[in-house]
This record gives sequence, C-alpha cells and structure tokens, in this order.
Amino acid sequence: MKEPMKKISVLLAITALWAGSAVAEDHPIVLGIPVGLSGANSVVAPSVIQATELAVSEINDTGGLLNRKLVVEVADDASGAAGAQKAYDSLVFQKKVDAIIAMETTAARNAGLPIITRGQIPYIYTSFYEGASCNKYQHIDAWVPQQMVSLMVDYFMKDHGAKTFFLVGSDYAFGRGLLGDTNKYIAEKGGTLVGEEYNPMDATDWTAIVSKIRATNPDAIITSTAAGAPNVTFTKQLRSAGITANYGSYALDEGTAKTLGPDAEGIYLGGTYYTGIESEKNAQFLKALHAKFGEKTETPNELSVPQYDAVHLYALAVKNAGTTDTDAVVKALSEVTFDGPRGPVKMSKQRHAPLTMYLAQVNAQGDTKIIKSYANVDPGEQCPKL
Amino acid sequence: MSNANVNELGSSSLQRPQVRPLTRMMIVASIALIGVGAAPFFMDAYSVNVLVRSMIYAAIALSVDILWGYLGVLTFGQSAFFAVGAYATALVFTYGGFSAEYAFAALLIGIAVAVALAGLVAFLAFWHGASALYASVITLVLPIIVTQLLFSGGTYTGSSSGLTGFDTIPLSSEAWFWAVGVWLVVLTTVAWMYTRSDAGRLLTAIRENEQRCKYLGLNTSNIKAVIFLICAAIGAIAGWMYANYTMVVAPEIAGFTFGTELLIWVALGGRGTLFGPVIGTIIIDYASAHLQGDFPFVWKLAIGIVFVSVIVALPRGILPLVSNAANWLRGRIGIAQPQQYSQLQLRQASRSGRNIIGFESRGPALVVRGVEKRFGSLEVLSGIDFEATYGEIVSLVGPNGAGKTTLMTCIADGSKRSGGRISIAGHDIAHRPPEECVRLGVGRKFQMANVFDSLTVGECLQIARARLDPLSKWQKSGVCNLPPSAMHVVRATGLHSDLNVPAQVLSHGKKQALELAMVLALEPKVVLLDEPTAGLTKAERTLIGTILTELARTEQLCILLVEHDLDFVREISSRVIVLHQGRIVLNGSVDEVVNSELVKSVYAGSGH
Amino acid sequence: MTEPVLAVSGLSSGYGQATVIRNLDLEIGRGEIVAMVGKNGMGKSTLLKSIMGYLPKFSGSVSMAQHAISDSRPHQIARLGVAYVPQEKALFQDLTVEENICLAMRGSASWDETKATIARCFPFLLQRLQQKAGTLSGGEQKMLLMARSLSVGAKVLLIDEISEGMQPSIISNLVKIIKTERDRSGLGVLLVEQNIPFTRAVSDRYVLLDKGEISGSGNTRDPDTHEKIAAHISL
Amino acid sequence: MVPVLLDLITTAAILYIVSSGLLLVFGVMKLINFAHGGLMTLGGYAAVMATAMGLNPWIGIPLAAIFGGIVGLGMERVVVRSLYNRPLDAILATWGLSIIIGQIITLVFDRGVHFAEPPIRGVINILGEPYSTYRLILTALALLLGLGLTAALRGTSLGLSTRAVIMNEDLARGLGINSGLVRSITFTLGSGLAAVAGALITPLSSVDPNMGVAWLISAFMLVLVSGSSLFSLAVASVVLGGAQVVVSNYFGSVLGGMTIAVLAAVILRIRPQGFSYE
Repeated sequence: MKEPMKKISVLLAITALWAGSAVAEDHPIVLGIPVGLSGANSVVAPSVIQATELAVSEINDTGGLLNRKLVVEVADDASGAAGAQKAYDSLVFQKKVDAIIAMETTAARNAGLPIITRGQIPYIYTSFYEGASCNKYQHIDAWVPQQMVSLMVDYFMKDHGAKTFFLVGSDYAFGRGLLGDTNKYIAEKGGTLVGEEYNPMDATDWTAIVSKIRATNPDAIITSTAAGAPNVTFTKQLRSAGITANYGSYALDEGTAKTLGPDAEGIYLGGTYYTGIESEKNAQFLKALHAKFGEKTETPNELSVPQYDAVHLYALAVKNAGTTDTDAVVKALSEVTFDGPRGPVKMSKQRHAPLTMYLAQVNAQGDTKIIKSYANVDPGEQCPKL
Repeated sequence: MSNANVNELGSSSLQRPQVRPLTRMMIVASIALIGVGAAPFFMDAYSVNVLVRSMIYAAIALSVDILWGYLGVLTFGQSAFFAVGAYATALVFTYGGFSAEYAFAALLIGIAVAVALAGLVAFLAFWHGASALYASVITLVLPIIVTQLLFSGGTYTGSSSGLTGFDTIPLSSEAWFWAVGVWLVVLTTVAWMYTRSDAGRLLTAIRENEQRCKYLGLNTSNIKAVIFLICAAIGAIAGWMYANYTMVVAPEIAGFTFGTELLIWVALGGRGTLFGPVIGTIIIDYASAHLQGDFPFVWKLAIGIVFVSVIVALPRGILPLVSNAANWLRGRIGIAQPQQYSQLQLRQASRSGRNIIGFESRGPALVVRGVEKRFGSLEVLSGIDFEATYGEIVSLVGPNGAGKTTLMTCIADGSKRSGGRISIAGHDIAHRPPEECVRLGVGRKFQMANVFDSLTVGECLQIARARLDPLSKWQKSGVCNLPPSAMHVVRATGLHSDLNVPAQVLSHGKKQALELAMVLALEPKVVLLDEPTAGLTKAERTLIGTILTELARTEQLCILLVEHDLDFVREISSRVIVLHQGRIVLNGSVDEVVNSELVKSVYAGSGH
Repeated sequence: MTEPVLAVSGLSSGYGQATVIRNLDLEIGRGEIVAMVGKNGMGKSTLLKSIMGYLPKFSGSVSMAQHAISDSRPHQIARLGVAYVPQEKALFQDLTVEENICLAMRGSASWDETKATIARCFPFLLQRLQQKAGTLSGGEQKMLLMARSLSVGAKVLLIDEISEGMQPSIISNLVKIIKTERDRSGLGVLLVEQNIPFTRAVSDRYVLLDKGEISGSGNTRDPDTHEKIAAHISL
Repeated sequence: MVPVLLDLITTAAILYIVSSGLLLVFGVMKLINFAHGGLMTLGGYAAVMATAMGLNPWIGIPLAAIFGGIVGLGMERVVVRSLYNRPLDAILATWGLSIIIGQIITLVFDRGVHFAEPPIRGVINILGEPYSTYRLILTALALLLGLGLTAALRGTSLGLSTRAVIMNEDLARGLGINSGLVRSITFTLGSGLAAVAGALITPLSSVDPNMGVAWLISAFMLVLVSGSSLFSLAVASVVLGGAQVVVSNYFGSVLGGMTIAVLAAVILRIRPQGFSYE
C-alpha cells in the first residue's frame, strides 16, 4: 500500500472511530450467524451459538469494537440451501448485519454466497469442506482435504504398514471431493485402492458396501460419510459385521463417537480441535465456556471452535482496519492472527488458513484421545486467483 | 328444427349468463396486478426477496391444486418437474454460460424434459384400469428417482451440494417480484377461466366419476395425461424462474418432502379453489421465513397439527371457511347473494351424419356370438348368442346372479369378456375400452343413477355431449346442443327447468331420467339400460316406458334392457331374453316367455 | 299372535336418495315363520338389510321385544339375537366350516352346545369342520349357513332366498329343520322367498311385497295361497 | 457367494419386520399409514430410553410395543377413524401425524443422534464366513414374527374376527363382530409392530428424529405389492429386498437405493395385485 493511501485510510479509520464512539450504544456492530436451528445441523447448532456468544462477550468485556458493542443476530437456515437463502436474505437485507460468520453445508454456503456478493459484506466460513470455494468477500478458517488426507493416509501407511485401502463416502460434494483427493494421494504414495463406494445421503442400508469391504479385506478403511445418521448407520453396520480393519473417519466428531458407544472404539479421527488438546489456550477456552454456560455447556467441537476463532479474527480485523467497511475488513482478515484453542490461526493462504492438525483415536470408553499432531499444515492452492 | 326453441328451453332468469363472474375475476386480477406493481415500494428488500420465492412456490402449488383439487390425482411428484426446470437452467448456465438465447433455450429444455418425464409418468399412472392409489404411488416414486439421479450426477449435477455460481438473467429483486407476480396473476386467471369453462368442469366430472366419463366416450386417460403434462410444464417454468432468481439449485427441491409440503400448502389453502392454494402458499411460506428461525420445531409442529386438523375436519381447506364466513356475514347484514350456478340454454341439434340410422344401416344393430365370462374358475356367462335389430326393445330378465349386468358390461367394454365376439352396427368391438365402444354406437346407463353429483344438470348434459361438441376451454358457452331423443327425455321429464341446479339435489326419478338423457346425448345406436326403473314411482315408470317405446319407434334405436319389473317388461318389450345361471334359457316374444313353464320354474324356484 | 319378537313400523328405506321400502309395517311373533314374497327388485333384500342396520332408515322404527334397534349398528343388532343370512357372499369361503360357525358365536355360547345343535340338525357338517367353506357344494353351503344361524341361539332369523338353486330333497329337509328349531326355541323367522313350494311348506303366514309396499298377506294354510303367490310373482 | 446370500436373506428379514405392521393396517383397514415411519422412530427412542435407564436392551422392545400401541390407539381414535372413506386423505393425515411425532420427539430429546445399547454384538461363523450375529437374530425374529402373526390370526378369536373383517366386513358385522373395534385393535397392533421394528433396527441404524422415515417408502412399496397377505409380504421382501442387495452389489448403491420403489411400481403396472395370489 502506498503512503498516501495509508494516510487516507488512517484518517478514515479515525473518522470512523469518532463516528463510531459517538453512536457507540445505539449502533452496535452486528454479526450475522445463519445456522441450522432446524434440520440436520440443529445437532451442532447449540454449540456453535455458544462458541459465538462466548467470543462476543469476551470482545465486549474488553471494550467492544471501535467503541461499539458487538451483537449477534442468529437466523435459522433449516440446514439446507433453500433455508440458507432465506436466512442470508434476512441477515443481509433485513437485519443489515456487518458480517456473516457461518458453518454451513456446502449447498447452503453456495446458496448464500450470491447473497453475500449482492450485499457486499465480509463472510467467514467456519466449516471444513472440500476446498476451492472462492469469493472475494469470503475467508475460511477451517480445514480442507489437502490438510487432512496426508495426515490420515501417512499414518496408516507408516504406523500400521497399510497397503490396501477401502474408501466409503456419502454421495455428496464433500464426500466425493475428500475421497477423490485421498484416492490420488494413496496412488502417489504407492498404496492400493481396493474399493471406493458411495451411498446416497439419505440411505440407511450399507449392507452391500459392508459386504464388499468384507470381501476385499482392506488394511484400512477411510470414510467421509455425512454427519449424523450416515456416520452412525455405517459404523454400526460395519461393526456388527465384525470387521476390525483400521478405520479412519474424516467426518466423525467427538460427540457422535460417544453416542456410538463401544462401536466407535478404535476409530481414528482427524481434525483441528478436540477437547483433549493440551494447551493453555484450550484450557482457558474450556474454562470460560463452562463459566458462561454452566450445566448447559455444549461440548465444543470441530465446527464450534472455528466459529469462536472466526469471531475473534473478525474483531481483530476490524480493529486493524479501524472500520467495518467491507473492503478494509476483508483485506485485514487475511492479515490478522488469532491464537485460540486450536493454536494460531491466520487466513493468509489464499483466504485459507494453515492449521495445526491432530490425529485422534476413540478409546473403549468412547473418549477421543489425541495421538499425533502436526503444526502449521498448509492448505495448498485453493484460490490462486484471489 | 335445429335452433327453433332456443328460448323455449333456456333459463328465463338471466339473459347474460357468464358475464358477471368473469368481470369480477378481471377486477380481482387487475387489483392483484396493481398490488404486485405497488408492493415493492412499500416493502423492505427482505420481504420482497422472500415473496418472490413464495410466489414461485405458489405457482407450483397452483399446478398441484389443478391435479389434486380438480382432477383428483393426489401427486407427490410435482417437485420433480420443478427440479427439472431448475436444473435444466442451472446446467445450461453452468456449462454454457449465460446469454439471453441460453436462458430461452434453458426454459425450452426444462419444459421439454419435464413434459417427456410427465409423459412417462402418465403412461404408467393413467392407463386404463389404474387406481387412484396407483397413480399416487407412481408420483411418489418419481421424486425419489429424480433425487437419486441428481445425487448420482456427481460433480456434473453437483450431487448433494447442487449447483451455484452461475450467472443468470440480471434483474433486481423488484424486477423479479414484478415478473413473477404478473406471471402468477396471469397463470391463476387463466387457470380460473379454464376451470370455470365447460372443459374445466370436465376435470371435476373425471374426479367424481371417471367410469361414467369413459362410458360417455371420453378418453379420460388422455385428458388426465394432457393436464398432467401441462402441470409438469408449469412446474418446469416455475423451476426456471427459481434457478434464475436464486442462482442456486439443490437436490432437496426435487424431493418427496418438498412434494409433500406442496400438498400441505394446497390442503391448508383449500384444494379445488385455486385461490386458496395460491394465497395459502404465499402466507405460509412468508410466515415460515419469519417464524421458523425463532421457533424452529414448534413452528413445524404447529403446521403439522393444523394440517392434520384441516384434513380431518375441513377437507376443503381454510379458504372455503373464510368465504363461507363472509357469505354468512353478508347474510346477516342483508346483502346475501344467492349461490350462483351457471346459466345454460339448451338447443336442439340434429343427429350427426354418421350417427343417423337410415336405410343403409341394415343388418342387426347388435350381434353377440358365443360370449363367455369367467372369474377364475367361476363361469358367469357361457355360450351367449343373440342378435338385436334397430327399432327393437329387447328385455333381459332372469333371477339375481343370472349374469344380466355382466352381459351388459361385456357389450359396453370390449376388454371384459373372456371369449366370444360382439359387434355393434357391423363393427367388431374386439378389445376396445368403453370410450371406443361408445364411438361405435353403444350407450350405457348404469343400474344406480350414475351422474355427476356436484355438477349442474346442464353441465352433466354438456359433458355427455363433449365427445361430439368439443367443450370451450376458456369460457362457459352457456349452450348445450342435444339431439332430439335426449331433448325429448329432458322435456318430458321436466328436467329443462332444473338445468342450473346441481344433480345431487334431483329426485331419484329425475336422476335416472338425467342419466338416460346423457346416454341419448351420445347419439347411440345401441342403448343398454340397466334397471332404468329401479326405485321409481309408478307414474315415473310409465313415463320412462312411453319414452323408450317412442325412441325405438321414431329413432330406430336398438334398446337392450335389464329389468326386474316384469309388468314393465311386458308393456314395452318387443322381445324377451331369459337368462339363468349364465345361459340363455329362452329368447322369444313376450307371450312365449310369459307362458313358458320353464320361465315359471326359474322364477318360482320349483327346480328344473 | 303372541308378543312380537320383531316389529317394523312405518319403515322407509333405500339406497342414497332412492326410496325402495315405503312406509312398511310388519310384525313377527315369537315362534312365527313369516315368508315375504315378491319379485326381484321389489325391495325384499333391501328390507332385510335395513332391519340389520346396513342401510339408513329414512323414517319409521324397528324394535326387538320392546328394544328399539332403529339406530343400532349391524353388530349390535346381531348381538341382540338377530341372525341374518344374506343371499350372496354369506360365507367366508376361505375359512373352515368351524371358523365360519365360531365367528357367529358370542360371549357365553359354548362350543359343546353348538356342536350338539349341529349334530341334531346337520350331522354331516361335524365331519367337515376343518374343510374350507368354499369347497362345500352349493347345497352344503346353505346347510352351513343354517347351522351357523341356528347354533348361535338367535331369537330372530332373517333369511334371504335360501332356497334358490336348492334341490327339492334338500329343501324339504330344510323345512323340517327350521320348524323343529322353531318349536324348540320359539325362534321368529322372516324368510324372503320366490319359491312357492318352499314358502308353503315352511311358513305360517305370507306377505306380498310390491315396489316396497305390502300389497297383500294371508295365512299359508289358506287354500288360495298358491294362486295368490303365483299371480304375484309370475309375469 | 455365501455372504451375498446371507445379506439377501437378512435384508429380506429386516424389510419384513419393518413392513409387517403396515401390512396389518393396510390389510384390515385398506388404509396406508404414513405415520408408520414416525412410529418406528418412536420405537427407536424407546430403545434409547431403555439404555438411559440402564435396563437390559431387550426390554426396549416391549417398551417400544407399549409406546407405539398407545400412540397408535390415540391416533386411530382421534384422526384415522374419520378417514376410513377417504383413503387418499388418510395418507396425508397420517403423514401429518408423522410430522407431529417427529417434532415432539425433537422437542423432548433433541435433533441429535442418540445411543441405544444393542442387545447383542459380534459375529458368528456361517460356512466359514464370519457374519453379524444380530442380523441373523433378526432373521430368526422375522420368522418368529411371521409365524406368530399367522398363528395369532389363525388361532385366536380376535384373529379370526380380524380375518373375517379383511375378507368381508359387512358379513362380519352381520355376525355380531364389532368391526370398528377390530379396526382400533388392528391399528394399535400395527403401530406397536412399527415401534417394535424401530427398536429392533437400532443396532443397525442411527436413532434420530428422522430415523423411521427413510424406511417408510420401502415398507409402503412392499405392502402395496403384497396385498393383505403375510405370506406374499414374505415373498415380496425376499424378491425386492434380494433385488436391492444384488443391484447394490453389482450396479452400485445409488441404483440399489431406488430398486425397491422402481420394481414395485413396475410390478404393480404389470400385475395390479402384485404378489398376492387373489
């Protein structure tokens, strides 16, 4: 940035600050949170909202943003594309929010992005996804396949000597995208793929796929089934067939693993957040969460913690930019770093973030224990044009 | 004598029959258009956005209402056609880029694919003999398959994530609001005009009594299929608008759940009312956009409870309730309007050329050769052989279970007999369905008066004429042309003064007369009458008897009659056929039969 | 006549809006066998269906021994002791003989008593208890119908043209059985018939039905019975 | 081949268990109960509650029967009874009831997946192939259910009355059978069976508010092609369920997912009475 520009922006920032402080109480900064209060995502929605609220109250407790209060506007997206449209419409055009921070399904995100483009506000996407979603108003602080695939495959190959792999997914963009990358990576590393099967999203019967797994007897199974029912039905049917091969899941979360009971024992999970992360930041985060919500605390997870990070990242960006002006904030979002429960997060790599990745395993009690961590894993080329 | 007595038989109360409701509709449509034009200036951007989508949904709900409310086809699959239209658009724009030509092409492709798919569904669902439940089952399978196809399209269809990020017709929300709003108003108006038109009443007739329609020579399967295709096209157009407006398509719009939601909206608004589903959909969708976020589960629970209550207690939906309340209120303040039924005039038409029975129609009118009918191992008819000529009244008599009605059915529906041959006016009926047998010259009156209860007498007659005088598709013609024979029945039984009352309020005798007039309106050569005097008073019997003998004499009709009232048989028959246990035991003159010991034993049960 | 077990007064009934039975009065006394004679389509079956509660009663009333049954439903009427034998589809063809009989037994009825009745009237059925009713011959099916009706301890029997298609020998057997059972239990019977010999042999009294109205009646033992009935039902 | 054959048999057994309640209601009442899926979900939650209370997992099954029966009885009394003459409306109304059941479950529990302890785990060897014990138990249960229902219909007086109502309702009424009561009892029993099926599939399925709905269409299609006979339902389960397993195995799961619906539609087109011999 050239010097005059910098001066102008500083001036602008000061003006904004002044204007902001003048209307501090009656004109808060509004964050829009579209989330699936109904539908499939309503399972994680409470934890996402708690994480958001915790971050907001932390920011407000330290004086707010630009002397303005930060408030949250939640809208239900019914966990689907149609609902997301309504929710984004409502937030952007009716509630006139300053930014949107959301974990969404890919379909819902795709439905919402045109509205973001029309409304021209900063947008932070906080869910892991299949990668390469690029929009000039969008940042992403969650993992993409490039960060995950090698983690899981390398572990099975090196630590368990696995040579043959069987991939199982739900038939949707994330499932196919992630397993497609896995497929390629296994080939690169000299492993053998003995099967790659997809079941429709709403399918409950995995008999045929389980049968094929049994027939091919792979060293490792890697799944990218959809959250909720498909995850659970596949695992139950696989286990009831007595298959004990190494089983790694990209999509199973800590909470669901717990509801699976003994069927989940031994499953390897990959991700950026587990409650068992032993860091000071995570301990602080968990303490603050329990302090705020007490008995009603929802277990934080892979979707709620990036949401928490994103709110802080947005606050830092606004502070840095000195304004809520969209272009300035979007620019700043690529530059700020927040050191949160997952470790330091900076969305500096083509709007994506290098992240600390963890490999964990579910034990006999259904608890998830971290077995390996890899710092600063690069997201690779996601949006070379941005 | 064709138009001589137009006024004599017309209803005298109103001379300008159809203007008023039409004017009223035009006023309503104009107000709606003004409303659509003005609304965006008074609403926030969000409401405009939501309402565009609500109005698109309202258009498909309208098509569901036409199918379910009017035609009686409970469809779970309208969502599939919507998705076809939407995905056609999304795919064209995603892989071809946006241009005006492509937008137009996408619309055409969407409609073409939807119509082709609908054709396949109609072929499966509306075949001769398919039950209403089977048609519903097929429409239930449709969205399941379409959804699976979209899922299995992988990256090409975007699988579960759908497609997004394509450029579409660049219009502002307000412009879309106007475009969709105008379209919806026009569509509703056209649908309204159609359903009120003579042809539109036919849909109600099919819903109420498809069998009667078939026996009036109407190919109901084709009519249903055509309406289904049109509704599929409406769905595809709505889908095209949806994809253009929202710039995103996802498989959930194809699904069974969305298909069922459409039914819920239609049921709540009021099936068979057009306005109910349109208004209902807009209100419910708009309300859920506002309330669902605040009360996600309770809102859906409430919709479920209201839906069940409406289905159980108000099968006609909420709109009729509102309009009834309005009427009641008007009644209280003294400006009640009497219930409006269509006004209609009868005209006498001469028999169409090909149906005239003249000297060239020599030979027997009806030939039955070796006809058999078996239900499994049970033999109901066997070795039935007889002929009947023009101008003859032949009575079929015999104890219950002798097979009389079965024989009638075999003559009127070529697909029913198990063996033997039947020809009408020299044409073999082969395996033709009833509507084609009608074309050959068969007219059948059923045992229980079989008319369209919710239609007026005049409308029943118009529908009976539909095969020969195509019905107007956009208005009430107010005219029904009847051949002399049917006109004679109408006049003689006093039905002409009941033209504008619903058939269901007629006395039993008049219903029987109406059905007879409907059958005669087909200009048949062979008339099959199954107990035309059942449940009639003595005076009515005498009247029907006189009419039948006159018709046989003057029109040279061949009349085959099933009758239990043997006095009646004796009075009018030229010949009597006695059927017993599926066989003809006697075929002779009235005297021969009356004096036959065999017949006495059959009836008196002294064994044989 | 003793007190009526079944009384119909001013009854009008029919299908939908079609009135078939018009303002009909009829009483069946205890132990009385009444035959209702009329041609097809005169409303005989309609009357029985209406008494049984299958058809709506437009006006008038029906009572059983002072017990109003005008508004009762078929199963309630059956439980009060009316056994109805319809003309068609009167048996469950795919059920066994025993099952067909059991279905009609209510509450306190014991299988032993029922068996005794069957043994008395239709001994051949005892050998056929496990046979499907549909596999019986036509005459045997009629016997089964009677057995079913008689073994439930009914007070009133409504029988719709049971003689149709029956051989004379079976008919005379049937006459004997009906009369014996009537004498044993004081059963009231209303038969709908077209068969003159059967009517004359079994009934005490006959009623002529013409287009839903009673057009004549008489004591069956009157010498002109045959003539009157024959005149009524022939062409 | 052995595993595919076992899959085929056990899949048919599961489908039979899931459909039998629907068949019972359809056979007696000529009414399609679209709340069947919702009732199955209810049964699944009965198993969850049994686990939560620390009971033996088998207890969940009678618990489910009680839950389903009570809810079914209520539904029949309040809603279904007035729709006997409107079969298409009955489909819609029961679908509405299914929505209500699902939402109430969501409000009471939550939208998430719940844990129910499976009654049994592990595998046993069949012809040298390890195979899921539970699936084999389900097959035995399906056989027991089929035999039990048949015995109940044949051997009890209620069963006899029920069969009489199925065959000829008017005649049954004339013999003193309260067909209204028979319908109530049948609907209650059908609902109970739906819930039992829900509890039985918990070891293979995720327990969430939509759990049963996924099974509804398959069950519905099977019942349509079976008419009202328990035996033809068994045939239909084996043929269509078998086709599903084969198609999934050799042509992919997506095609397998629509096998039952498509085949059933085609069968009904060719032979409207389906597998029923009438």
